[in-house]
Amino acid sequence: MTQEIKVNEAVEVSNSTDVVLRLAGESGEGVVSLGDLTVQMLVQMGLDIYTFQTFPAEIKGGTVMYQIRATESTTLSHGDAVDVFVALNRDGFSLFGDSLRENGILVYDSDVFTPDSDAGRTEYALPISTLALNEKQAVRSRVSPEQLKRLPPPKNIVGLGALLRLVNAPLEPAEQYVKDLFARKGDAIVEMNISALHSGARHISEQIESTGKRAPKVTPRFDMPKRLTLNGNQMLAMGAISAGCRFYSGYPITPATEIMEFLAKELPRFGGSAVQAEDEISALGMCLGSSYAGVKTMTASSGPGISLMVEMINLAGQSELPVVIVDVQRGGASTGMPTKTSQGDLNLALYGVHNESPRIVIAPTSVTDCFWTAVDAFNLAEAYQCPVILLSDQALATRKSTIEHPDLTQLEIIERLKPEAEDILKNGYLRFLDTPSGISPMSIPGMPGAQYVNTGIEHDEAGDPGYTPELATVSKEKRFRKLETCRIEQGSKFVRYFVGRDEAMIESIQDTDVGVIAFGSTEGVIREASQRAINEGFSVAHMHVRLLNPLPIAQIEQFASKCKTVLIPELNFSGQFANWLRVNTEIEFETHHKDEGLPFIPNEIYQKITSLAVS
Amino acid sequence: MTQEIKVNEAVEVSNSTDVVLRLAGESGEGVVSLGDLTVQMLVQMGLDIYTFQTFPAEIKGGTVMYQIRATESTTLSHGDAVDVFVALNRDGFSLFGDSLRENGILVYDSDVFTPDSDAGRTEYALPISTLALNEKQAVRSRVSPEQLKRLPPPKNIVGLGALLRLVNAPLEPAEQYVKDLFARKGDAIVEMNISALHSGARHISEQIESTGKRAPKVTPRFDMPKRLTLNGNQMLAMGAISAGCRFYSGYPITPATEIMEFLAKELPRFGGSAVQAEDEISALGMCLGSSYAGVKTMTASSGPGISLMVEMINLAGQSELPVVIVDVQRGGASTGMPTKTSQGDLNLALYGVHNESPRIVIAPTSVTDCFWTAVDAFNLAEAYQCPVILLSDQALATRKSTIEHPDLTQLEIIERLKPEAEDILKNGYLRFLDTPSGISPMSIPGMPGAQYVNTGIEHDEAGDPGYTPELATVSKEKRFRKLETCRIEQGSKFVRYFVGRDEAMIESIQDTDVGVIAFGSTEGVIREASQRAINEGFSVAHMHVRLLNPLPIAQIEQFASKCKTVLIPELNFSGQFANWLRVNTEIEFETHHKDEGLPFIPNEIYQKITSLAVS
Amino acid sequence: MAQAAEIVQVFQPKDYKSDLKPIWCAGCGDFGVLNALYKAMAACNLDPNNTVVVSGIGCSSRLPGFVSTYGFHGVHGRALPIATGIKLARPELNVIVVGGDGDGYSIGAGHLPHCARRNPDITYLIMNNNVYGLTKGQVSPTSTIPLISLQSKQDPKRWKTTPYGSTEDPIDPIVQAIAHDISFVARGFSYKPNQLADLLTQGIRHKGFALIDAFSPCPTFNQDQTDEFYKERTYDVPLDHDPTNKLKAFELALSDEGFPIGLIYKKERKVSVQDELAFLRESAVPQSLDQMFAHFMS
Amino acid sequence: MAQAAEIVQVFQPKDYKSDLKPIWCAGCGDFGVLNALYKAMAACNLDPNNTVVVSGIGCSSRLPGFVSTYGFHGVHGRALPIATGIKLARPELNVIVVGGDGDGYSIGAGHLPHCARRNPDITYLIMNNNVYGLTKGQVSPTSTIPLISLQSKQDPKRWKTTPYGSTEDPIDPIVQAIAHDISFVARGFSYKPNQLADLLTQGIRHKGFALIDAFSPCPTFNQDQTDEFYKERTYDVPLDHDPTNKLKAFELALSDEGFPIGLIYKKERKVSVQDELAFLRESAVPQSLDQMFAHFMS
Ligand SMILES: Cc1ncc(C[n+]2csc(CCOP(=O)(O)OP(=O)(O)O)c2C)c(N)n1
Ligand SMILES: Cc1ncc(C[n+]2csc(CCOP(=O)(O)OP(=O)(O)O)c2C)c(N)n1
Ligand code: SF4
Ligand code: SF4
Ligand SMILES: [Mg+2]
Ligand SMILES: [Mg+2]
Repeated sequence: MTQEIKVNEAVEVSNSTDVVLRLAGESGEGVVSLGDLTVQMLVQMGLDIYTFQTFPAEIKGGTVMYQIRATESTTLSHGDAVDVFVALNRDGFSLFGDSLRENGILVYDSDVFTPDSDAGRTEYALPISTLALNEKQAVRSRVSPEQLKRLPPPKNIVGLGALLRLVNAPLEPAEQYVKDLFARKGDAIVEMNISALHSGARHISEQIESTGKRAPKVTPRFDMPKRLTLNGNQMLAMGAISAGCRFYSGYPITPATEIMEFLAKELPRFGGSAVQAEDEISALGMCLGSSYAGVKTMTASSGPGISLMVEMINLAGQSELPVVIVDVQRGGASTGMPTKTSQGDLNLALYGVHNESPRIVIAPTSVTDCFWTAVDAFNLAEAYQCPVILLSDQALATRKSTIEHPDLTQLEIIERLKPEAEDILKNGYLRFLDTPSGISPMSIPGMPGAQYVNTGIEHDEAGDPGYTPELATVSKEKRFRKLETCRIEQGSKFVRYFVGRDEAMIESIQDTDVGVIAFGSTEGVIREASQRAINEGFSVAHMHVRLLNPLPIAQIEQFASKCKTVLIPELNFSGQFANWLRVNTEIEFETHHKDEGLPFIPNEIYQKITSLAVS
Repeated sequence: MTQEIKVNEAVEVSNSTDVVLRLAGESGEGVVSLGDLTVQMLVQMGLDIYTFQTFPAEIKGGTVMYQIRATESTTLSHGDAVDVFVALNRDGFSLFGDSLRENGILVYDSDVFTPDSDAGRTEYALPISTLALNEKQAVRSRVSPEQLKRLPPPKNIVGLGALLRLVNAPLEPAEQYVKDLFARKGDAIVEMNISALHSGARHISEQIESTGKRAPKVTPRFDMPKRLTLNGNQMLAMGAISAGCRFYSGYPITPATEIMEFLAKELPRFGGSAVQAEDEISALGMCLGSSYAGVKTMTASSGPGISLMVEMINLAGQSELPVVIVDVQRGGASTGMPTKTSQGDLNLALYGVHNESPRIVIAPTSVTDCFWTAVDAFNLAEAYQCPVILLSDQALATRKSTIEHPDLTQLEIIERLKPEAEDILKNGYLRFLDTPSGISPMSIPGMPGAQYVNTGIEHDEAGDPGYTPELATVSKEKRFRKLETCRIEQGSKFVRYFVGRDEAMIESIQDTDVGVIAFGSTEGVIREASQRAINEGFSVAHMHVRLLNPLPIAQIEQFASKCKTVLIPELNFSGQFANWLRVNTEIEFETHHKDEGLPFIPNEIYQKITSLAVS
Repeated sequence: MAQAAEIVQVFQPKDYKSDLKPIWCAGCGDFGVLNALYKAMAACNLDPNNTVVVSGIGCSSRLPGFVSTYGFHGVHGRALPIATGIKLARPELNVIVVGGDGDGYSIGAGHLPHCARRNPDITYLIMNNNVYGLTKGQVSPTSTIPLISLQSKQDPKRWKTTPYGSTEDPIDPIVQAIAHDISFVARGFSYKPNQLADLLTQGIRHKGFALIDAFSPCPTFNQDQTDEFYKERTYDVPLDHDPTNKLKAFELALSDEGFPIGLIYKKERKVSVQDELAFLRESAVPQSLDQMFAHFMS
Repeated sequence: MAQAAEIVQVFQPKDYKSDLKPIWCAGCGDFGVLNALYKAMAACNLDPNNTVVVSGIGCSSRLPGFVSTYGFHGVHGRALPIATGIKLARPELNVIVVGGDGDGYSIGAGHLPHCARRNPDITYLIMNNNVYGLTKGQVSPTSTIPLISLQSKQDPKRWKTTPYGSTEDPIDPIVQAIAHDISFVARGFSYKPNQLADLLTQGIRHKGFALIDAFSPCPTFNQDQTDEFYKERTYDVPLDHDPTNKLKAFELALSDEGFPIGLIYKKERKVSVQDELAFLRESAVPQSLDQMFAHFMS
């Protein structure tokens, strides 16, 4: 039944080292599962994967887009132009088709629509439904009428076969995968699916033969060691568990919910718990209670939920409670664009407080870094006894990426400073003892003789309320001194320097034309863009800042001093990071900011870099 | 019975033009009523009054302080050192006594305590309780036993008599006042109180005779036309009513509650309503509903409540609803110091939003200006269809001041742009029509054919949800364009220039040594301080900015360009206004910021100005 | 005068349809609810120009986009305060609030008792699907998913934040509504659309705050409380039930025999806040600005 | 082993007094409540080191400062979530929540039904003075001040934000608590301190969420619901009342004859969230970090 197809090695194959696939169609119509399947197969081929998805806000209906970039070396972005676009309906193509590169390949479901043809591209018609139905018909006699009724035609598998063929990939791994996947449904179903795989492949092969156009070829690396395939939300949740988080409370919100879904499943296995709260205020309230009681704790939300937490975050800052608050930023103000991305909540993270109490703000830069940043967040919260706001974003959170298993021997866990029982006996206990670092030993309930009242009211070292001008000054200085301690102790650990793709030492950066300073999920795309510029002879360096507050001012000023022009690219409307630099540093810079719901693509940053280098 | 006391004109009287009185004692023990009485009398004497109060956070108990400055010309601050300190208990003196000037007069309730004596000051013992009890005893036979039981000894009136004598004031107006006040209680009570007035006066007179020390003399101006005596909260509420506010919803919080108390009483008389909500989120929610329905609306709160409103303010910005949100700032982060003052919520007002939606931020500068700023707030909200955050503060809100009746003929009321019925018929209706100014005609329910759905989701001109990058960009630009329109149209109207006490034209400011730029309730104290510096030959100018967002950048840069050194004084920990200037302007400046719960005093600003002029 | 011909506009259910096509999944219970609402609005002859439909956030809360009236699609859980503000500002408007069980009973739970205390003349329609639809399948306060052991076979994908079942008891929205003394408390069902339309009609006509909790199954994320489930377990409120007897209303709501559909509790003569405020405005002695200032002159 | 002498520390009421002197006004009902709490804590022999008293903001919420245990004085209306977090993190701690009627029933109203659903083993003591004390005299959800005409003589200074009376009906916290299915619902009175101490003792011993609403008059800002008022109108829960019968509990709570003091409703065998979460943790197969990662390796 499975007929071997020989690949015509003579057809034209671009010699690009990577390939960008984009699938689009009606939400709920299999786009996501076809994308996930394809990712699976590409990963099994030892390729590096980097995905980018946008969902409609509707549950069903609306158009969903799934972009997959696969490369032989580490992928740093979802890429620029699309090599192969698979349009499962007309809307999918008209909304997301403009990114198809010149000479790109459009595969369309010819059972559903026919695109206006365009000379520049290659078009392959794929009657997915018809082919899938044929496969179903073929096994009709081998399954019960009952089973037949409930049997969906194998559209995804047809599509997978076609896609694999297009990128010049062998079908064997997919065959194996399909076998495993359907094994428990019986031979007939397994064979139907394997046949479907080949049917899709064959259908495209025939057209490739006639046009001679295939997508860029990526050679499988079957000897690759196993890697992780995960998205930012998952890595972040794993980082939290690894850092010792044992209590989570949250309230569902796109695109943060997945963190809770992950932790709800995993935490009990580590002796912890997750609780869905009635709202975000309660969620953070439970976290503060749990932290006060001595357990490491986290909540995650997105803009609207973080807004509701503002009062409670301030209580944590004022009463010096460690807590990690994840903001998976999404697009738009107010309800905005829940399924789009943005770096628009930096202002809120920095300034969202009445009067002033200390907080730390950090941002992960990649899927891998989501793990380490979660660990850092807990460590910083415990070390400096204050809320830590971790700024992720929709693109990073939903981005699937192949990554190395984090080296857990590197895991360093910091616990909060606690009073010594002896000390308490001898000297009594002052919860808010004023110290040179600003950090005071913190008791937890159960410690004899170390009772205190945690309070958001202005208070003295014992925690008793007080309002004298002297006390107001001294105690605020004490709390903010912790941030200065943090800046000094941590500043240099929370910046990374790159020259092109590669990490570099600050010492190696000299007399650079363009220095890019950025934060958050844009790291990879900037590295890729600056590598491209460097390849073309431009002089570029890049500093990525992971600690937004307290800002590593000395490091930033040092880096800027080595660059003729500094560029600050970011994904928000007003240039919030640039403004934060204006507040904190003396450096001068150019800005590039916009907030349209999508991540940067490398070309855009490349253009900006080179235009600055030239001018 | 009332025995005339001749003032010994020979005793030493300072020739200062003003006097600063300070009363302190146990809360609930009559400090506030004695202060209020004294203010009443000084106002009736035609003097200008400016008070400053700090309350304990406790309901009863704790120490309350009431400072009154009375001058012959307009008072701009509560003054520096205290001329006469009335200590009703030891705590009152030890907590607030350090402000007594050298050679000042301390009056203490000698029935309660005796201060350690101090050579520098003059001390007058006043056995208030004893004197008051004597007066009560004297009328014993003239009232029923029942009445006698409930009759409080007239301590306040004894104190008032003493205070009036100390500042060299005639007792007649007080006699008349006491007569009116107690008339309905019968002759005996009236006479007891008049006698008490004289008793207090006599007791102090005797001591003045012996020491020859009296407080600065202020000459009554009995020919003064009637003026208003009001505090900032009251003026703000009156401004709201005058601007057309007809719906208010709020939740009690110190120090904003008084605004609601005022409006709850007054609004029904103007055909409006006030509703106490279950929390601040609901309060602002009701306001947005009412604004959507076409009624001008306001809420007021303080930091903790404003924090809870962050999500809802964003909805107003994103969906372009006019609404006025008053933040009467109080001291401290979190619950902090509810009865103290601060300018610490500027950051929250400017940046308290996830992602970005437009809002206007303004701040009143004086009790009088509370009225006009409230009017402005409504006009700006209606004109630019967005939330307006009005930043008052505890000191301004509770400060009683004698002011001119605002000239209501100057009242200009702006109504929101509405669509024309004809236009709707002809062209249909687009709620969020993209216009050059960014302002779109806004329909209200009841207008035929102009239905739309108000939403916080990103939306097109019709209000229908949309998430394309183009729409995200265009509609955000449209909304923020309104702020640019506002900056251009309003910028110059919302700045004031002063040379010393007096308002000046920007043209008259040239080659100044020190230019002070500030916002909010510090206006008066800066004017007084810079006048003092000018009197001593320093070159000083002062710009007060009433519109914080959009910031009048051009005007600020122009002013700064005329000054050698610019000083930015403000009452918060990190220098929030200075940082906002760093974000928006190119100007350089020195800062002076602190946040200890108290307003500036003139001397402190004077010192800062002169030190900068010298260096 | 009474004889003078008055042109009374008579609206049809279709007149309340907007141009936006509902974005709900095929089979969503909310379609039935929407149709019942169209009918009820027509039955009450509501002028779309004078009607506002207010909602929070959720699948169900997208409803204002699908009606031709004025609409306010606010933030999650805050529909009641917004609607109250509209009603208090403009008592002549018809105000209808719609939303989900999560929106109304979870994040919005704090507003319900206070709206009950105010008793504004608004109608609150909850599309109760016992799940969070828009965020793709988490427990809501009305979800019933008992805690199970980790080894059990329950599909963890169905209840995403409570993969082992919920640690929380569901609320009973009807018992709660009666306790809050909401002046009209009814239960409807999307698959009994005529009855639901009738309850909505009564609710809109009721002078005061009316809550109609309508089962509106979500086939996409809730395979436990399906239309079948409710078809089997709902029954009509007995004819002899006296909704004005609070204790009887509690008794009916607490009974274990499935879910009664119909009017369960009604409190007559509970005064509405918009009338009380109108009374205050009307009995106040009107004042000019000058008079207001005069109190503070001296 | 069982015979081995164990030194059981026995605490006296005075052991729970802290060094801070209560800042309440003379005559405040909260003094009586505080004393009852000292007694109840002693009766339960709570170790101050293992006990946390949690509150929101208000006069009553200052109480944690006056006890010698650990304390958490949070923000207005959020004591229940904070207390729940403490209990879930450290089930072995004794957690007691205290606060005012405004704190608990107004701004905090949204947390009450959800805490009831979770049924954590905490005791919630509301000092109900029918007014906002700390902000100096505004209506609370339990205030009873009917609307009056503007011409009437009611002293507008007494109810500062509702000078003409309130447009809102008061809530009935007991009826509400029963509807929420809180597993222990009682009413106490500051001026019946022994009974209150006893109810608190029962509440602390009760395994699950216990709510004790104690009338605690505010002589400074509420001259309507004074100690006299309640002395005249309170009576003991009848001896034959069956608190486990929900309908009977409603009936008692709804009766017009004043205010019953005592245990009104009790639900036995309602599971507590801390136990359910413990069950999940205990029945889970422990996992290492490496194992967790392994799921995602390919
Ligand atoms: C403050 C805030 N928190 C969370 C969300 C995310 N969110 C949107 S709808 C929803 C719940 C939807 O459930 P329900 O109200 O029952 O409506 P349904 O979708 O089931 O109709 C949540 C949690 C949000 N939009 N805003
Ligand atoms: C978010 C927020 N809103 C408002 C306040 C102001 N506030 C403090 S206590 C309180 C109410 C006090 O009443 P209650 O809870 O009954 O306590 P009581 O003082 O009567 O004991 C209010 C409104 C606040 N602190 N925080
Ligand atoms: S997810 Fe459920 S509630 Fe939402 S539209 Fe689909 S079926 Fe309806
Ligand atoms: S104001 Fe009332 S509640 Fe507050 S301390 Fe005084 S008497 Fe007690
Ligand atoms: Mg729902
Ligand atoms: Mg109270």
